[in-house]
Amino acid sequence: MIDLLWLMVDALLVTLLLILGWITCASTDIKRGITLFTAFGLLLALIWARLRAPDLALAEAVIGAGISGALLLRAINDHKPLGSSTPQRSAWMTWSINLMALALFCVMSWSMWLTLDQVDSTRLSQLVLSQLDDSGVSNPVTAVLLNFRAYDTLLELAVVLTAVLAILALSPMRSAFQPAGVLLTGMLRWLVPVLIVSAGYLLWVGAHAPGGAFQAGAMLAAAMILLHQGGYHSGSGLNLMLLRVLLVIGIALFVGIGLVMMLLNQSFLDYSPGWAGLLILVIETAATVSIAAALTLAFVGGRPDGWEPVTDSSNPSNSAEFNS
Amino acid sequence: MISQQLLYAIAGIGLFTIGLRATLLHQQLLPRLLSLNVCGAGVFLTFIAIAYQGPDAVADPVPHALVLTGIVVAVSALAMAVALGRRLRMLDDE
Amino acid sequence: MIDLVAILLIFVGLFFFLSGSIGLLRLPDLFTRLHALAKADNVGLACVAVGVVLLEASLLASLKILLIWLLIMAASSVSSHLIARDALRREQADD
Amino acid sequence: MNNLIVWVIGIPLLASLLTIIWPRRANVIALLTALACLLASILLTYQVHAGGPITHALGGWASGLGIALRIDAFSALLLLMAMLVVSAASFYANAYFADPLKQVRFWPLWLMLIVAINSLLLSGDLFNLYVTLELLGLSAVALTALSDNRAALQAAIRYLSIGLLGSLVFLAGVAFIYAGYGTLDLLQLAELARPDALTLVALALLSAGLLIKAALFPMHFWLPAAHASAPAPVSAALSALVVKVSVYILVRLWLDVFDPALSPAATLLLGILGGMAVIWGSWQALLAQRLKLMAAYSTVAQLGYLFLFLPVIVALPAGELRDNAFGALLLLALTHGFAKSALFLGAGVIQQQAGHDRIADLGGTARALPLTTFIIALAGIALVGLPPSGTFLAKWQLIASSIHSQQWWWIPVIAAGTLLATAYLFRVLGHAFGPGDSVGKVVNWGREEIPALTLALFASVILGLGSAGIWDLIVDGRIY
Repeated sequence: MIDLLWLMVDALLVTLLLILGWITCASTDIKRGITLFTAFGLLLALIWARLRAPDLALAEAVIGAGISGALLLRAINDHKPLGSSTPQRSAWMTWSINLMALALFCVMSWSMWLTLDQVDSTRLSQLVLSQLDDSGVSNPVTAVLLNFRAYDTLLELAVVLTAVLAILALSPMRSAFQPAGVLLTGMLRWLVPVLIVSAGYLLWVGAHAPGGAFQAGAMLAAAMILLHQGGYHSGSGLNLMLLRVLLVIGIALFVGIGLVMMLLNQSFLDYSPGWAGLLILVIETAATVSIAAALTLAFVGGRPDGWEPVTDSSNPSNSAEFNS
Repeated sequence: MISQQLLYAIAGIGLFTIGLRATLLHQQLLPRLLSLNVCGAGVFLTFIAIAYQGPDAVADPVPHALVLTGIVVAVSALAMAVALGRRLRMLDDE
Repeated sequence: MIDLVAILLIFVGLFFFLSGSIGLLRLPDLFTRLHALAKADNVGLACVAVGVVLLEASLLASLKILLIWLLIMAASSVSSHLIARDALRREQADD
Repeated sequence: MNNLIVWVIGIPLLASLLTIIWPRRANVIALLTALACLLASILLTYQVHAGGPITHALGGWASGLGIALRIDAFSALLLLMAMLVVSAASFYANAYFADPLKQVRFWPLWLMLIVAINSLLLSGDLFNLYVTLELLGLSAVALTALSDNRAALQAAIRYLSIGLLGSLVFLAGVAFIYAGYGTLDLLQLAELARPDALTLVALALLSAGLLIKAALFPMHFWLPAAHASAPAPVSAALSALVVKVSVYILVRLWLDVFDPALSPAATLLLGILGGMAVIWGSWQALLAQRLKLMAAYSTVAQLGYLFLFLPVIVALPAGELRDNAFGALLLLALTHGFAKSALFLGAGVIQQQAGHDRIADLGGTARALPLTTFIIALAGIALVGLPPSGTFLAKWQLIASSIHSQQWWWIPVIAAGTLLATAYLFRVLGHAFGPGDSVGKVVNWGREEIPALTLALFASVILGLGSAGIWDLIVDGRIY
């Protein structure tokens, strides 16, 4: 009875998700599309929670729905004139794409259906849980992210940094918003500290419960983005050298500790069991800071004034770029 | 448990193909980005459905970690795409 | 007995959410829609939160739920305010 | 030092961070890094030659739970080629970007590209390959956008969205593999691989994602614009390395990992697409009005040759015949890497000196830029496949292998592609040696030409003469 009830709930969630996904993709009005996309992200977070993936639910709510939505909303104005003038695909093309998608869906679903009940469904989880004691943390997802598959996470931080380097290279930052009304600034005055404390909590608790560097970093970035939205100008007073250090410290400590461990223990990123917990916390803290800096810069959309070293005035076209 | 796994896995495949189709159909940047993200969400859902071990068992943490990596990679790519679009618009305005 | 009350409260909360959603879809203009949404958010969420607190014995968890309720109240009231102010400005600009 | 395999990834990553902190000295840091990576890759190739494939279990965890870095002859030689190209292109770039702001933007991203290429070639884990593909894609797109004009940005946006789509399709394949096998380690998968429906679907998804990134006909449409509009050193790396490492993963998956699950019909399909790429790409190169666009279309054609090898290799019995064909595939990939990067670097010099790269207006180039013209001619020799070059040997071996595997129908494709390549090469040289004064400068022996010349010599002479060493290495330690 209870099983059947849950199955109905699952069916409802899945149907909603597919409908939302479809109309998000199909919406011609981009504002509507972005709003629907945010709702889609929140529904997805609910489904992650339902599928016993609370770490993902947190990440999806903050990153998938929150930061992505903010990034896209901020981008609407950049793309306004690209409106409805671009040509649509020909009818023949549309139909062949539809047909291909349908065929792909059928083949993929069929092979998944054939497989799921034939394969040992525990896969790697037994191995992870049996080695969990040596990983230094008790949250298995954090153990995989920061110890067993730490190398993936290192390269992932490099991906984030690469995206930010591209954003910094492309254009100067957006001008900040006008100072907002009393109500918003008043709320920010106490909401931002709460967000920072929550980020610290998420970081700390990640060792044994859902949470971790990515969720915490994204929440910290959300606090910074809110400040930016509220009209707090941070561009001028910012120490750029500090910003550079914040941006790279996550990877620097990660690689640095990994290399030291390699010289001590023979293999890269090999933490001795006694030290693993502490080292993971240090790396995660640095990563949180770097992720927050990166996501904030991504939202601000470009380099702050004076980011690139000012050279002699031999090239007026580029120095003019700073001011435009 | 298998039925739930299968339901969500097939929903993931469905989202993947919905997003794939829309990505190929859209010609403009922002709708294409939305579709790509829906497409990615489909892949992530497939991963997490595979990891699900029933209401009382601990789910397989490896796909969870992989998807977390995927989410962060996706938001980085999104931010970069938005910045490219902004720069193109700036050059158009000049 | 307490469980029964809790479940009842959660269903009452859900009813408010449902009516708020219907209002969002059916009401004629932005301000009435905001009104419907605010009612659903505040009362509906309060009922669900109290229901969940009754089900969940732990004090720490109850405090966290209280904090979530406060945060959502603040966020929803401020964002409703901002949306309404923006809409008013636009109307004045149109005149 | 058995940790070299980590250092070739760690050094450029740390150097990239250093260039962010200390942008004023970025070029010195980057040049030293490129040389260090080159040295490390030479040592690694030597180690593989002496002791066979090397595995490094990251974090000390058993593979399956953790991620392993692996290197064998196949990846070692590609790594060595990549680091030679990257070093030459770095020295070239140091002279190419006159504007210091451009340099500040270029170096950290360039070093990230090196990290991506190296980590991809050394990765032994399917999901890790996805992450490295994303790192590669994002850094390549960012470097393309550095040209900062409309054409480059439009190309970069298209490149990014196509690349993301490719990665997502690849990732869907990874999900299916994990569902069926419960592991992501390539070596374990090679032992477990079985020809069932799930494996075929997963392999199709993985391959489709990689084919988009490798720009195999008809998924090549994004490539010419991106490769032609990027700054010259970036174009060189894109054409010589970035598309090729996707082919590397594909070959690795098809020939090493999922060989038992594979049907010959699928490889035949890839071969047919490769043949069409050879003809179509060469034809478009012949029609191209600009030198860099011609080079980009030539890449589409040359990648096609690599796919011609797949049906041939699969049809051959394991042993000497197969090893020979595989060596030829590798030789062709290496030669094309050197030749195409030299061609792009040469085209970059012409573009800077003449202010354009329109083929019809190249008259007088041979007189004003003799060395550059020589470089382009040398690179062209390697692209066409004239005798001392590696391409000549590789094509010869491909024809011999096609006859051995009774797939004679590839021979006319190879002949037609070679003829077309000769035609587009001589079209350029004809204009360059013709009369005119499009390049007004005097004879130029710049810092930019020496790196390009080195690459061109590798392509046209050194690889061809030293190719016996490649076969030695392959017999010693191809499969890890």
